[in-house]
Amino acid sequence: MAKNVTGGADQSSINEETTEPTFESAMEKLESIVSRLESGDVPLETAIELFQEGMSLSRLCGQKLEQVERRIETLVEGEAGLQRKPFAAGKEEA
Amino acid sequence: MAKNVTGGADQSSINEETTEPTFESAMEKLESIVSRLESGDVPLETAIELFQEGMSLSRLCGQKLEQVERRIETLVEGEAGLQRKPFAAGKEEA
Amino acid sequence: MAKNVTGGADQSSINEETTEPTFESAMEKLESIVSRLESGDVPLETAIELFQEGMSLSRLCGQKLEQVERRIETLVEGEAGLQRKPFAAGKEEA
Amino acid sequence: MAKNVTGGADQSSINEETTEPTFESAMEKLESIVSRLESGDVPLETAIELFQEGMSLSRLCGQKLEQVERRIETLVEGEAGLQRKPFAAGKEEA
Amino acid sequence: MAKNVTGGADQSSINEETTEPTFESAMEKLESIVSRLESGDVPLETAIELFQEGMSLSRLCGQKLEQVERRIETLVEGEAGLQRKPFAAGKEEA
Amino acid sequence: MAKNVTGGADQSSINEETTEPTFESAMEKLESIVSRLESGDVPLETAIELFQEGMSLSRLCGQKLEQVERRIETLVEGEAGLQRKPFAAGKEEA
Amino acid sequence: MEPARALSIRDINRLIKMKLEGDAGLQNIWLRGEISNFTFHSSGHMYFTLKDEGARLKCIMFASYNQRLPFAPKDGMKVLARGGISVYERDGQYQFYATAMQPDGIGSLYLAFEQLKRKLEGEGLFRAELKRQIPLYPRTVGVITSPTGAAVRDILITLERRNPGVHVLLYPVSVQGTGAAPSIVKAIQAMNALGEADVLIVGRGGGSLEELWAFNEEAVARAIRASVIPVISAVGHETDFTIADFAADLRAPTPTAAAELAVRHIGELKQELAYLERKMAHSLHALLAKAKERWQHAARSSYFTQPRRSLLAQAERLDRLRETLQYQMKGEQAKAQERFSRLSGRLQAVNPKQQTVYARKRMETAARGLELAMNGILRDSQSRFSSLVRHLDALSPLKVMGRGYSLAYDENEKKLIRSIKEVQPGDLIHIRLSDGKLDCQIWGIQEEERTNG
Repeated sequence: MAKNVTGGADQSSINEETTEPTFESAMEKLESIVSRLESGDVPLETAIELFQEGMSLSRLCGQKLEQVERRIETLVEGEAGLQRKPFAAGKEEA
Repeated sequence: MAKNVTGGADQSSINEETTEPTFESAMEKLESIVSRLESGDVPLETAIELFQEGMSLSRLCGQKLEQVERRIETLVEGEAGLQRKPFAAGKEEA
Repeated sequence: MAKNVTGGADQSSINEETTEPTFESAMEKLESIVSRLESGDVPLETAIELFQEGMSLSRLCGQKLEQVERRIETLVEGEAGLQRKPFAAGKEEA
Repeated sequence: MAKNVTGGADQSSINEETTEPTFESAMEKLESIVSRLESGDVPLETAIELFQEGMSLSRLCGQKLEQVERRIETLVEGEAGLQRKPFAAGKEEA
Repeated sequence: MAKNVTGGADQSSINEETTEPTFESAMEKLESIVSRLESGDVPLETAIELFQEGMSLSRLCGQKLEQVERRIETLVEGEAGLQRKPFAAGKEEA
Repeated sequence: MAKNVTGGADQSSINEETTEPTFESAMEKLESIVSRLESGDVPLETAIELFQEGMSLSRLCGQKLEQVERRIETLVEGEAGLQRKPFAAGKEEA
Repeated sequence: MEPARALSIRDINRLIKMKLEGDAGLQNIWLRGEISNFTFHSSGHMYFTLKDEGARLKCIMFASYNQRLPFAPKDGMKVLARGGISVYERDGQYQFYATAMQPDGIGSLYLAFEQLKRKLEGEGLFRAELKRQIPLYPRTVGVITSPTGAAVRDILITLERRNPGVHVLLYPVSVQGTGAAPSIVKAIQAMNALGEADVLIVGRGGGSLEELWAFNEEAVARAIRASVIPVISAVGHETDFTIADFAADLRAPTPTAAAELAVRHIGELKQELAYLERKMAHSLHALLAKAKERWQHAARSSYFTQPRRSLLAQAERLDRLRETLQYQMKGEQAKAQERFSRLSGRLQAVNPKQQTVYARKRMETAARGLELAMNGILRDSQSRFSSLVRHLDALSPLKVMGRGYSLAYDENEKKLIRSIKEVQPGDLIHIRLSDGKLDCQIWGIQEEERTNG
């Protein structure tokens, strides 16, 4: 993907340099790209690059949203520390 | 193309010296040529040089615009198609 | 042709001393000749010399104008040829 | 062509002392002769000498005028011939 | 042609003292003789001498006049002849 | 021709003392004789002498007059003759 | 004691009032007692008596204070009242002026709550800038609550509804009773140690103040604040605030609301993405259109569309110059021609021929004068001469003697003898005749009578 076109959000810089950005930072980048594009102050070539990057980011976010893999676990304090158990829904008492 | 008739836009000086100018710097040159021509203070010989350079810049800008237009089309269309697929297409053009 | 009839326009002095004067400096010379003749203080023999030089400058300027015109034609035709191929739309609108 | 035509009034004095007088100086001489003759104070022999010189000056001036006229004609006609050929096309369109 | 015809009135005095008197001075002498004779105070012998001188002056003046007249005729006729021809002739004489 | 004819009245005195008296002085003498004779105071004898002298003076004067007359005629006729002839003849006499 | 120094009742009552109000021990105090004789006057003020075993005190709570009471006082109710002692001057009766009141029993909890809240607030634990950002899209939500309550169910259902892809880590805790607070603290710490959850929901369903009490414990508040993972508190119902609510990064009024706040609806996110994409495409097209327009504007410049037009001005300028040049030259020439014509006319006018005519006349006049004068002189001389000759002739003495006259001179021939008296007889005389002379001597003298003169 592009280098650092947005120049913007500093907080996501760590994620960016490693592997995949989080949904969070991708959204931030995407939003900053959108506002740069909306400002109208972008040279045409840069704009197309931004657009391309923005689309990639949007796609990435979309993919993240699509990853449906629901898990509900209960943490139980045992002797060996914290343990996970699947949530037993049946216990509804209260 | 001509040397540096316009004398104008400094910011595009780096692009100018290497290969092809960006749409932005080409447009700036073109615009500065137009305003010089319109000022009316240009000697005939210089005017024809400016005219020639202007024509060629105008052609260049037109081509660039078209390229960009096609690329946008490709991107937007591709995006529509790609929405379903994982994202790899962006890499090819960038 | 004559060396320095007008004695006038300093700005064109460099061109003047080398080979052929520019259209501008030739026109300026011509103008200064015309104004000398208009002043009415010129002896007949001087007047006819001035006239001869003026006519010769006038011819030179005419030729230069024509050269420029031909060059423009060539450029425009060349441009028109180029326009048809890749990016015809832009020109028609402009 | 002429050396320094613009030198103006000073130059006629040089010609006068050498070969043929200029139209201007010939006219001046002629005028002074005519005025002397018109004053009526001139003895007969002087008058006839003055008259003879006047006639000869008058002839000289007439010739010079005719030369000038022909030169103007030649130059103007030459110019007119040149005008028609090359630059006519441009005019029609412009 | 004459040397310095315009020199004017002074020149006749020089002629007088050398060879032949001018028409003017001859006429003046003649007229003074006539007035002396008319005054009546002149002795006969003196009168006849004056008369003889007067006759001789009269002849001289007559001759001079005739010369002048013929010269004028020649000049005017020559001029008239020249006027008719194209002015190429002028070159030959000048 | 005459030396200094205009010198006038003074010259007759010189002639008188030398050879022949002038017409004038002869006439004066004659007049004084007549006056003396008229006065009547002259003895006859003197009168006779005076008369005789008068006669002789009278003869002299008559001759002089005749001479003058002839000279005038000659001069006038000569002039008239010259008038008719072309003026080359004038040169011979002068 | 002088009666003049006696105080009026009013004065003494006022004095007592001032004394009582000036005593700090009687002001801003809490009293505990049971309400009796409660009257809610139409003016809004409350009048009642507080009593305990063996003592009672008249109380009044003005409308301005009782409006914010969280409960409705009634006879027999045990309350904690706050206020100060003062005097009702007219009756000379002291009474308690209540400014705040709460039911006794839980009343002490209120006090503790207030005190803790003030303390933690003073420490800055609730400051806005300490609040952590709730992640926009948490992958895992940690839930700390009772595993059996309605709260956990509400949370799970809501999370599933909004985003089925979200993981839930449930840390079951007891939410009321003495062990509740430590268990909650432990759960928060465990969640942080595990580091899986992106956000924590800590809470329980609504209940009484006592039931909610664990969430007002200082330890819980501090644990919430110390958590690295952002915490959403979800305790009780809308109106109940706990210390945990103040300490949490976000307060939800109910567990359901907490789940909604923790996880944005997936559809909404998708919509937003689509919206951003549309915006991008729109902006890009706008930029392209702008660039195109800019290009067309430049390309449409008359210098490119009609390049020859720019030459026209120069060509015109040249034509004008050329015309002026020729016009001026012809003008110069015409001027010279005219000047020359005038001058040569003047020259012809002063042709000396005329002068010769005058000269000839003058000469002829002089010649004529010469001849006339000479002839005149000649004629004058002739006439003078002939006149003289005539005179001379007339006076000729020879004519007289020719008629026979003679002249007698004296002896010396010097003197003419005119009278007889001039001579003597004997004298010698000379006689002159017309043709010679005679020498004679006088012989006699005879005098004669004169007849005529």
